[in-house]
Amino acid sequence: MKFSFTSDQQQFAAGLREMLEREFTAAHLRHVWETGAGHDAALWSRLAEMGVLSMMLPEADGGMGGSFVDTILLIEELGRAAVPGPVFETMTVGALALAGTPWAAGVADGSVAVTAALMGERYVPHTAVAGVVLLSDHDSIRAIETSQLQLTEVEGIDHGRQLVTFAGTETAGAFVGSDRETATDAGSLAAAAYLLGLSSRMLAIAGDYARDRRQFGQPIGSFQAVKHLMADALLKVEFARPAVYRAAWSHATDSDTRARDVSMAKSLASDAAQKAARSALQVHGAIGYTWECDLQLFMKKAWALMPAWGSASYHRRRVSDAVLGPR
Amino acid sequence: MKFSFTSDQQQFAAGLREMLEREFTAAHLRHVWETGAGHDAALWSRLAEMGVLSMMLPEADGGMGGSFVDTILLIEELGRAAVPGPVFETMTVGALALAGTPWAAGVADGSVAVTAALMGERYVPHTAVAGVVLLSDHDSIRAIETSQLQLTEVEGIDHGRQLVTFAGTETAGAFVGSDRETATDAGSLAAAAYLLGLSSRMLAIAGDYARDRRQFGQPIGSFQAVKHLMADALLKVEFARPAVYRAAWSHATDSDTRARDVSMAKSLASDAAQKAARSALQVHGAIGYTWECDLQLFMKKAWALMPAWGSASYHRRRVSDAVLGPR
Amino acid sequence: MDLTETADEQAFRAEARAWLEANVPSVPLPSFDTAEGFELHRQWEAKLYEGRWSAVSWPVEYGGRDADYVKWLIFEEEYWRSGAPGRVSQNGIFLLGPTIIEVGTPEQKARFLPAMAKSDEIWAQAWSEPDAGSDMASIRSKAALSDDGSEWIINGQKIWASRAAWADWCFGIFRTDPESSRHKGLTFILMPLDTPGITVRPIAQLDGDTGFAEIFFDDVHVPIENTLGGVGNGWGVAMATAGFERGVSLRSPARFNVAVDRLIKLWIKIGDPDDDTMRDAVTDLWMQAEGYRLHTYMTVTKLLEGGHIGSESSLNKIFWSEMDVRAHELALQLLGPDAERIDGPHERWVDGFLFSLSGPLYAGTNEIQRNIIADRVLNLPRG
Amino acid sequence: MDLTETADEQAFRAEARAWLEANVPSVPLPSFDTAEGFELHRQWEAKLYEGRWSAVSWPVEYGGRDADYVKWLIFEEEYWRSGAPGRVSQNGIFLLGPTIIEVGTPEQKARFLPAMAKSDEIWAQAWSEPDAGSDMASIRSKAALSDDGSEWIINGQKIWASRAAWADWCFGIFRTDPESSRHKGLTFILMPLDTPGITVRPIAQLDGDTGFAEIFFDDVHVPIENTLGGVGNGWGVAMATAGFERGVSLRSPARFNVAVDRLIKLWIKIGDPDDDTMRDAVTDLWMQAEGYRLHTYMTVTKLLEGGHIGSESSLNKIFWSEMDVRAHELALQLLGPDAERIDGPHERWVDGFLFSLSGPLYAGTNEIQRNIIADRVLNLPRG
Repeated sequence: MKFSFTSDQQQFAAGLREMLEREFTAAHLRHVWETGAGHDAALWSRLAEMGVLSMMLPEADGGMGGSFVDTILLIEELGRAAVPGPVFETMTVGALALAGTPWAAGVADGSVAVTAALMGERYVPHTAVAGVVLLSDHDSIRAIETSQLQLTEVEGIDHGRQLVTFAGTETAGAFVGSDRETATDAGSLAAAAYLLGLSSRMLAIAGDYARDRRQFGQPIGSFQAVKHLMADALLKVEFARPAVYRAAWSHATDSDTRARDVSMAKSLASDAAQKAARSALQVHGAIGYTWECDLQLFMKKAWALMPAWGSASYHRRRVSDAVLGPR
Repeated sequence: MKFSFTSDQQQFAAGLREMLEREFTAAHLRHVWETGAGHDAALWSRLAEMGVLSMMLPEADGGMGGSFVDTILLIEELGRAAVPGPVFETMTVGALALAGTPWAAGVADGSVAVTAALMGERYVPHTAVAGVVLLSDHDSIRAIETSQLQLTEVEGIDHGRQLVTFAGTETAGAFVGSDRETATDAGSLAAAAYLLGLSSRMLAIAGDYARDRRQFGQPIGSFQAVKHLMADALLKVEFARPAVYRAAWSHATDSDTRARDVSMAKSLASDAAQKAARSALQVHGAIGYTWECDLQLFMKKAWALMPAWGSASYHRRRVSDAVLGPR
Repeated sequence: MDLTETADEQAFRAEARAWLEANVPSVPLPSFDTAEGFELHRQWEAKLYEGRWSAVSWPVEYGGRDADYVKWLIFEEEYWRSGAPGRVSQNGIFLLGPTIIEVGTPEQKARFLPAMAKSDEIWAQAWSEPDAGSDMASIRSKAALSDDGSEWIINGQKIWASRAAWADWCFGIFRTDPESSRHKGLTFILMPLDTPGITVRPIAQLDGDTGFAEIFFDDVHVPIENTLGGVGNGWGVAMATAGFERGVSLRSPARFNVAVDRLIKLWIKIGDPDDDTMRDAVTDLWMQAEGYRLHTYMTVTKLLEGGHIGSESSLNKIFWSEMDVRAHELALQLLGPDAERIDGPHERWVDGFLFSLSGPLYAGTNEIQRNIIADRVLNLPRG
Repeated sequence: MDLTETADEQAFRAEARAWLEANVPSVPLPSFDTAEGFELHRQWEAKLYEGRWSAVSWPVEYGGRDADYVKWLIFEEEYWRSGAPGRVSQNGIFLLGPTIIEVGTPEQKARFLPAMAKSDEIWAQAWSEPDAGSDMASIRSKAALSDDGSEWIINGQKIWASRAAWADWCFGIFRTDPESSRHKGLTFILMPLDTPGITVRPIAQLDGDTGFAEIFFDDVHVPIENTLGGVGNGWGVAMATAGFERGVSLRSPARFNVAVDRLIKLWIKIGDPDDDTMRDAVTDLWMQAEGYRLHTYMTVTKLLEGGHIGSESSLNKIFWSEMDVRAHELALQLLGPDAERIDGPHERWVDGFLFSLSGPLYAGTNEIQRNIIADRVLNLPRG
């Protein structure tokens, strides 16, 4: 029994974090929002180059052949930076579904980004940059080139996750590897890890503000109300963390408890993100309510990902079924 | 539209409060606990004398002929003092059910105390001092002399509300006035008003302690954490208050929304009492966890009355049925 | 206690309902925090004024109906139930207007109230400053008397001035005694936003609209007649306004009753009827909105009987703002992935969610309100 | 990462389970906070010691099994799952013992550890003082050196000393430098509770049992050899103990996993299976207990790999104490009016509820823990 990451795993994540802190600041994220680009192409290439995008892709496909345990900390770091575009989708669902297909090489070299709508969603995000859309067909998955679909843009709350409605899916595309449940579990877990990173970042932004901003002659972080608000949010985040890491193990080992563990992770991570967003906003006061404040970029991503890949209550029910028996 | 009490109603309540502050302190309450007396006989007579016990009893029965609106503030004051024994039961359910019966005169002069178990409870409280027990029989109520029942003492958490299990109810007693639903609504509402007073008292006790007790060189009430804990509890209490008063109006006028309004009152008052008890205890720290601290006398009464006469969730469901339609 | 309406109250309600049914626009107006929406809302306010419904609680002579608080609540119930537009005139009619009626000179009443009632002049508030957010007493914007004593010369900066992007006038408090600090030496001053030396910089809020602005004052000359409530009394005048804001007028209960009714309809339409968790949560919200309504009726009865609103008004502010966030969170939860879309059929819920988040932040953060409750209602020692 | 148990760990678990199945009393013992229950629990501890299960994480030479943290957690899981009695030896074996092993002299180890492992000597803790509740550094009880330097002479008062009503020894920190203040000049001292000059006044807690006591010291002579960790180092020694208390040993996850399993059984037995609100609430509790278990395994892995527990341990303290209250509140909610009875078939839930309420209060109130998290984990400025 050993519940920790290897030093290789930790160092890779630390390296990614340093790179993102240097090369993908909130200003870069805001630029993606303002240009409507959907993602940052240079960053995408950099992530491909580092092997981040292909971490879970088999070596035979030009990937790194890593497990979900090798990948989970990387997704968390991508969430901390709120990297836009279908990044965790490509890394997890994309790698699982497209392994062994002609698209796999593109995932490895960064030329194919992958998005998905596997849970009956009316919208699919990221089609502006993703070349392949994964859709469910009963218990299987079909991969469809984005260009084959009729897409209609709609406006989403997170400009790093542009939405479209879609049509023309009836027969297009090819059946690919991975079953629907394994893939949705992968996507849900990846979203949970991303939310974890996002939550930490929101608390870090709030912490910086609380140290800096003065009211009544003191930094506001010295007030107990602010301290306790942030401590309670941290509590939620830090107790979601082991659940997310354990679910990575369960997914990697195809454990009997995979469904339960993934759902526990997504449920706790969504709730933690909600709490972190509310608390960070409250610490900021009116400034946090403005378009100019960077906090909004992270909050909106959190609000988009909380319901995506199954809401906290959807996943809690799935845990219920496993723990208490079906309703 | 006028949502206030008359000056007569307010003055009667204020007079009762003054009397209780003078003549029924926490030390008196502790004495009732320690002697196992179940109530304070002298106080009971005093309440009868003042017309408190017979406020809702018709004048023809020697009562004051008041309405539930005339009575609600009095029950709140009795709760503030945590007066032991079947006081609100006698005043409301007792007066409604026994009006016009031979027992009515006893209610008016204080010689008959009344207790009840109308909701299928396994236990009935207060039989040590109540001469009459009201039990439900389908939609009706039967009044049984306590001496006719076989009672077995069990230990309850509140020594001001001693419990027994009972048997021998099959045929005993006489059918009396008031239907079961009117009577349970009366009991539920009275419990809500009593809990409201109890909650205010717990916050007052916590406030006194917070002004007095010093830690880190300051009174603990000057810490934001303590301030906000108590402010949040007060919020719950103050927003339960109008619901309780409105339900008194609905009961007094036999309004179509009586069931909904009474249930809203009991649900909010139970939740407020739970919050007030938790907050008051937390403000006290370890001292609040002792038998010697008076706070426990009030907390335990609150914990006993929260589930009594229908829990917060029972009553919330009843509100649901009225507002959203039956499940 | 009498919780039934008098014949007079019933008649008032019926009259309001009939007028609103006949006049409320059938299509929702665009947000008044956009240029186009602002002017459309101004036109709606003019129509309200025509029907003498723009300021029902004001005296008849200024365009009101002398409605007492109960009637005001009845009007608000009918207004929000009818689906009528938001009130772009809020700052003027509900905050500044009552203050002018109470402390204004006869000239000020004649000059400002009718134009305000008609929305010929729409008002922005200018309370906060960049370094005085929740700490409103630490105001630094200065107003100095001109040499001949006829004008204030104002310098400084305000922020979070709601409606300032398109409003005509603004009101705020300024430090008129440079030697003073905190609550002393402040004066309440009114001025047109097109006065030379004023620059308005709109601030985009979470949803991208510009509901508030920064206002920069650079040697702005304002006639001394525009002083409200006397030189040096600014704090007291502002507090009277803010107390009323928190206590009653800022969020009349009807808005929440209507929002919760919409939530119930949404739940009936798309919710799982067997899901008790959501059913219980919706019921809780109904009880909160109903509790807030009852609480408000208790408060206004107290006022009508000669009582005062004290610091208890801070309880209201916390209550409605948390309830509003919760109601919108629940709606988004019901909507699931559809909640991510901001331009679709459920736009109003997503917009409403973003707007609800401002509630716990503005008009004094809820943290400040909890301090006020602890200090002044619970009498705990100051920190 | 490897979340499966090694063969060695599995064998250890099997051995513990077999022993416990054979030895755990079939009838629950009375509370160890009663005179009778205390002695019965002491006998149970002696039996545990016979099986070498009383202090599994201690070195073999002192009666332990040198179990690492993972094995300790495994033992705790088996222990609580078996329905075995609460640990009256908690203060000694889990708090003081590890501290003596770390900083004690060879003589102290030989003198105290074996008797502690056997529960021949049961320990009370004596941290708090009447005027130093959550503010532990403001300790005023004094220990002065005798003229010949061979003894401490102790005067003062301690409070909330758990187990003190019937324990044999106590440990605590005392001010040995009268000129010092706050964290300096304190010394950690051990002494028998029957030393002349010591008076123990038991304090009845919420349920009427006497789980803690006041201890009065009136010229109490204690040999200088009973100093633990050096004169003047009391704060550091106490903090090491308290950090371990909050971080790991005070509430091992297994207790909560077992409590939640009982809650689930109760729900299955008397709950409404169609009531999603209760179903969701029970599921939340299950996730909390499971999350706490996982968090603890992460923490102990970190310790095994040479890491340290820092102020993050305050997160644990808040988490388990709030979870414990919530679990019992839910159980009482399920029980309805039956929850009012304290002597019936559900006695354990009502008792457990009262006990759970002490969690957020003791070992540093949760308010203090939140301050610690904010200051030391989130690096917010000190207040």
